[in-house]
Amino acid sequence: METFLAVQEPLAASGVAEYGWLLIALPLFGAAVLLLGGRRTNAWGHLLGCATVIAAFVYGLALFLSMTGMPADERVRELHLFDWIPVNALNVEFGLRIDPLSMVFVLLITGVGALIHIYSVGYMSHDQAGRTGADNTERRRFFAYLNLFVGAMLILVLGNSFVTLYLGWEGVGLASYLLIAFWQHRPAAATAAKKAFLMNRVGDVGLALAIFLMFAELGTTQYTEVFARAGEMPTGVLLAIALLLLLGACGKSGQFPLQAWLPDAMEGPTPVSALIHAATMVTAGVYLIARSNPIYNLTEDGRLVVTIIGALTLLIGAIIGCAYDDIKKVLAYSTVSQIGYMILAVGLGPAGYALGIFHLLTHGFFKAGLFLGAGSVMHGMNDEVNMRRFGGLAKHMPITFVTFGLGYLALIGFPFLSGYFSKDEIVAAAFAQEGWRGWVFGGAAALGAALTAFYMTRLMLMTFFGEKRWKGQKSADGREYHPHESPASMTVPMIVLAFGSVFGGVLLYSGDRLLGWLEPSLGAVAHAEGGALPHSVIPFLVVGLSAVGVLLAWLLVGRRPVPATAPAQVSFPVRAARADLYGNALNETLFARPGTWLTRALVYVDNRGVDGLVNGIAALLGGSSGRLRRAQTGFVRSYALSILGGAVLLTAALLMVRFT
Amino acid sequence: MTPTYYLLLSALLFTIGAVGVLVRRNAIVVFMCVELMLNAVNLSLVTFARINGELDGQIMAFFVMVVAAAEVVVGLAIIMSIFKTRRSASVDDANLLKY
Amino acid sequence: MLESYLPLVLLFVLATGFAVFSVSVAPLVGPRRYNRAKLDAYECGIEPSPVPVAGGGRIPVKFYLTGMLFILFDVEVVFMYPYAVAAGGLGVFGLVAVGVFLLAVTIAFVYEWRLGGLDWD
Amino acid sequence: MFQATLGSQDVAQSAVNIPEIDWQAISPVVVVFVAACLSVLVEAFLPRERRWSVQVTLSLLTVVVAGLALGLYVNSDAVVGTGGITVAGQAVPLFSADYPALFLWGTLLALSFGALLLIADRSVDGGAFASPVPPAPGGDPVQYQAPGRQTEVFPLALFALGGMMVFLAANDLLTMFVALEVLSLPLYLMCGLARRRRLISQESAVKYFLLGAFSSAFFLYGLALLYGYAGSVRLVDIAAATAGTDRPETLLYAGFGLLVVGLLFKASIGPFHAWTPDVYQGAPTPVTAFMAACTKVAAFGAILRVLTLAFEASSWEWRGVLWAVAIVSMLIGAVLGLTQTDMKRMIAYSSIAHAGFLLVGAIAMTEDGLSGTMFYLLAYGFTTLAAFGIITLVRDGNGEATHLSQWAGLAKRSPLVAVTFAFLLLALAGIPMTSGFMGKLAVFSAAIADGMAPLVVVALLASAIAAFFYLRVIVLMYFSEPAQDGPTVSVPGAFTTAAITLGVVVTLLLGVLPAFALDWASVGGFVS
Repeated sequence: METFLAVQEPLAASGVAEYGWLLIALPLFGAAVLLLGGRRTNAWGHLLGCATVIAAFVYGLALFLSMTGMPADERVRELHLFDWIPVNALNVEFGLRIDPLSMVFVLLITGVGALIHIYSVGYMSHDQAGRTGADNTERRRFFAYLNLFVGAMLILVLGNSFVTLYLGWEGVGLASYLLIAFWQHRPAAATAAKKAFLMNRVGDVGLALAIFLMFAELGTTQYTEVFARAGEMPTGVLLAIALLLLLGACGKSGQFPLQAWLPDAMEGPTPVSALIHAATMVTAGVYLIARSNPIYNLTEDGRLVVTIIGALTLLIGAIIGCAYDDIKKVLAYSTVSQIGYMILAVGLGPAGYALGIFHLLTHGFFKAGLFLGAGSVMHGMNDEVNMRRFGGLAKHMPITFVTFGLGYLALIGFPFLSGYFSKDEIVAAAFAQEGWRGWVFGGAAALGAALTAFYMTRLMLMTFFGEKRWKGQKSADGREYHPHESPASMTVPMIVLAFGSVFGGVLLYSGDRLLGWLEPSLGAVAHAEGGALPHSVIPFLVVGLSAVGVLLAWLLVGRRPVPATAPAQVSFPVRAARADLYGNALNETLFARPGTWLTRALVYVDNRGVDGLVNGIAALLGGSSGRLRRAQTGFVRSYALSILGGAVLLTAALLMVRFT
Repeated sequence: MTPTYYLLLSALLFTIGAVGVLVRRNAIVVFMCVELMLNAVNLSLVTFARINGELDGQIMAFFVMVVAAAEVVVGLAIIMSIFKTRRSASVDDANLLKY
Repeated sequence: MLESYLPLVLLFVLATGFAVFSVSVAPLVGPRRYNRAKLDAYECGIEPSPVPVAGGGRIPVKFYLTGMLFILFDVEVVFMYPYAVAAGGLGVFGLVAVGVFLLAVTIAFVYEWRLGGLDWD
Repeated sequence: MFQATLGSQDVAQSAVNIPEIDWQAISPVVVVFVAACLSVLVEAFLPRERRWSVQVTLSLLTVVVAGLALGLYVNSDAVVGTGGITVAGQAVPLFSADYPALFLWGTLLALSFGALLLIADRSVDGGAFASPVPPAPGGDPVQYQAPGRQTEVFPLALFALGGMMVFLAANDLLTMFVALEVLSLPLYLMCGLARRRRLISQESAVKYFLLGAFSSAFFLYGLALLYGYAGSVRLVDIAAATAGTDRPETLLYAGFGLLVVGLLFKASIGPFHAWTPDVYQGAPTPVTAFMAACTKVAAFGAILRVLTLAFEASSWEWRGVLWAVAIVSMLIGAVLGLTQTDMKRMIAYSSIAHAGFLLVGAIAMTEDGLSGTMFYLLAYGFTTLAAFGIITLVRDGNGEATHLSQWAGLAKRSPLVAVTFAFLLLALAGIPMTSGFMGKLAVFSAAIADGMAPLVVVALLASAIAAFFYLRVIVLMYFSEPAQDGPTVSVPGAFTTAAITLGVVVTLLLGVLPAFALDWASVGGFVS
């Protein structure tokens, strides 16, 4: 086994950190005011929504700065708030764990969250969610849900026990459900929300079971105690917990085989896609695994499964991303694929936890930027999402083009932009694995880089270059397209995020800033030497493969005119990719259809046997209830008889117990 | 003379009272049977006080009497009010609430 | 001496059993042939009369109400007797306690008087 | 006939133990009783038209002041938890303000505040109470509606409240008996005060009274037998006597059995539950709320005290029997609730089932069992209070529409009332995030820790059955078409709104943040 830095004992929070609860309280307060305040808050609700998140960000920044001033071994703090559920053996206290890992997330959530709140002021300004009337009720509701999400997400990352994490986990699930279904009048949105909800439940069951197992084995769910005593658990249980946590992570982060909900979730408003389904919530799975690193450190088999899932997902996401024409779906599958990278990274163990978080951060910047860019394009194009109707938009929306382009370059790993550093490190760490693993995982990661370059270049080409295919066309609601640049409240966040995409990587990477910062939470990064390929070759390999991808995309898409409707006659791989690599079919074959058969078989058995039993019980209960009711005759004397009879029986029983 | 006989008598009176509650129809009589039960208890209390050689039981009997008197007043008031509306003091007629 | 209580309990059980038995069996097996005489109240063989007292008519309800009051206030004296016996030993504490008790009784009395419970008409 | 062992002279001369009274400790009770007497005088001297406002102010103020007195005492410098009325030379007070008593006093005061708000509300249909004037002959007596308005309910409620507070704090059986009557007699009368449907209201009063008197006779006989057994009715003396072996145990067990019957009756535990559905249905709904919430607290307070202080040593013998009682109660409540068609009756059966769950915690005889049961009482009281508050709102031309069919499709007419009621029903069913879940969790885990797993299994089964009839109401409200001439939902007055809000907020609060109440409930045990 690798040696790793022992997880540090937390100190009690002091100074600025004592007010850590503000982080959670502020957005939740905003949500409560907006939800309970009703129409009275319509006029200024969005401003309050932004203010609470910005305030939380400012506080988070202050907290972060105060923490940088401390020595590394004092950076892990716990803030005890109150005993939450003190029932006998189960004693859950509600406390916050303020350490480098959670601080990174706090800054990401509140920072990106604040930008996206500001962006939404413009984006949602005319939204009526399909209703008539000219008030701002829908926008207020939207901001309330967003605030709720931010609060829940902060509970998730700040909690100091698995139960608190679960609370936040369900909270973000709820917020995500509400926001996907925000445009309830669209059947697709309602269906997508339901799908997200159900698939998340599958994952949540895994997480809940993992927590139960922990409690049954150790009698506690606090991080400190669980991690300190993780070694006491038998390996089998440890593996089970690791796999169940992974199941939870797969559900929330859209990993194989539960990835299908995430692209559908793009039915929600674009800011939601950017914040929840790209930058923050979907990365909760990565957080969960990174946070549980002392558990994963102890089970190599568990880590191996995590790595396999990550590698599989990153390829699946990238391949499907190549085939879609819907700009948001492409970005969604790109997200699936990038989170695959992160999961792959955290599955590598001490060598990769911090790298996963690193990629998560840079991805948070550029993917949020890309989504906001996509939203800006849609804003200017009558909410069109089909890329075959775009083309040549670079001139019409220059700011969007530049910021989107920078995000694109960062994503495909253009040298010295943020994606270059984080992705290369993951690929390198994957290659550094021993034996076949190095080749397989490294190869998958490298191949994924090439595919990423291909589908993103395709997206860029179809959207911003080439013919103006929208000319003379009309959108679904019968309007002509008049592409235009978006207002400042939308472009400014995009510009800020573009800066992050460009400089984020180098800022965090140089001098091991981020990796060193995360050491108290995740242990030191073990730079494994050797492995399948020498470390120095990796950047060239990745950049080279990406260049090949770009070139291919240009050859296949950029040089030829793009048909305005998708060609029906396509080769098998394209068909497969268009069908989500049969992900839904797979789910259906693997789960739904056996489920149906099982249900049918069960129904058969049910009708014959169980139903008889259940109906029998129901009839027995109902019948006995009906008959026993008759005993309630309404006559005082019969009641008195029941009391007397009861008294005689009770006394007789007591005496019998005593004297026999 | 053993005090046990008094206890026996008390138990008998109590049982008669309890049975009376079950078999009589007139609310007033039912209530009188309850009073009989209370007074049977009084007899027990006094007897036990005698057996234990102290006065506590007798004082308790006083308390029981007072409480019983209060109960009588409240009970008769209720029975009378229902008699006024129904023109019947039979407990079996009070049978709207059932099942 | 008191160990011989089991028979008492048995008796209790027996009596209850008898009551339960007779209540439950009587309506099942007994014939229901009512006649006037059976339904009449039993008054020691005398023909029952709807006019029980001289002067005509039933006893007024008021009579019972006053009777109830009488019981109530009468029984309170039960506490005065023991107190009178032990007044010396109880001292000031006892005096105050009995005073409070009487005050409570007086409040009830005042209520009765104000609401006209003492008016005959 | 009896030759008194002590002559009257001896009594007079022997030093009588003057009890020490810790006035601060018992101040909440004193406040309530003094206010009750004042309330009687108000009734006697104030002109009819001014009585209502004065009585409402007085009674609500009383509860608040008593609550303040309680708070002051708990936060004072005095040694909290040992005060009361103590006889010199005896370790345990006659009447003890120990921690469980203080917690339950607080619970009682809070619950009765809510119940008094419901009683005081007369914005809906002019209030629920009437003076007991007989109907004019010829009218439909079932639906008869009396004129006028009654304020006597307030002093009655205050006396009942005072009786309950004494009942659960009494450390000797005689005090307990007197308190039992002090709390019961006003309740009997309050049941008969309904302004509408006088006939069933009076019927419920008669039934409650006759059966209540019957059961208190059992309590009393149990008291007498225990007196014969232990030579004293003080709980600690009985406990000391059970520790010895030289006494006739027949007396002990017969006495215990009869005593417990009286207590179980008050707590409406099956098979001594028969009065509950009839009385809950017939009594005016605010009074039902008061009974369901407060009487249960008082009765279980007394059960916990008696079992813990007097009979812990003999628990091995009686525990099995009370197991059976708990099972019977849970099953009767759950199974019979299934086929009820009247809302108030259904909640009554639910209360019987809940009484069974509470008994599970009460016979655990551990600190966790005690605190869990007390927490459950607090949680259940507020939920059921708010539920009855809602029932007062749904009305048709003949008053409250309590038949289940009348509630069909309620969600379409008044979504707020429907969602509130659905929430309360879920709390009664014990769904997570409600106080009902936390209460069950606390009680059942204490029972398991004390080795009563089979009982808990039955309890879970019963809660599953019971959940069905709660859900049935929710389904009815949300998925049925409203009836043509269905009831209307009255706009609640400020008092009813306040009471329902109080109940709902506490139900939610205890479900989400149970810690503070659980902490209070487990500060300390009975003093013995």
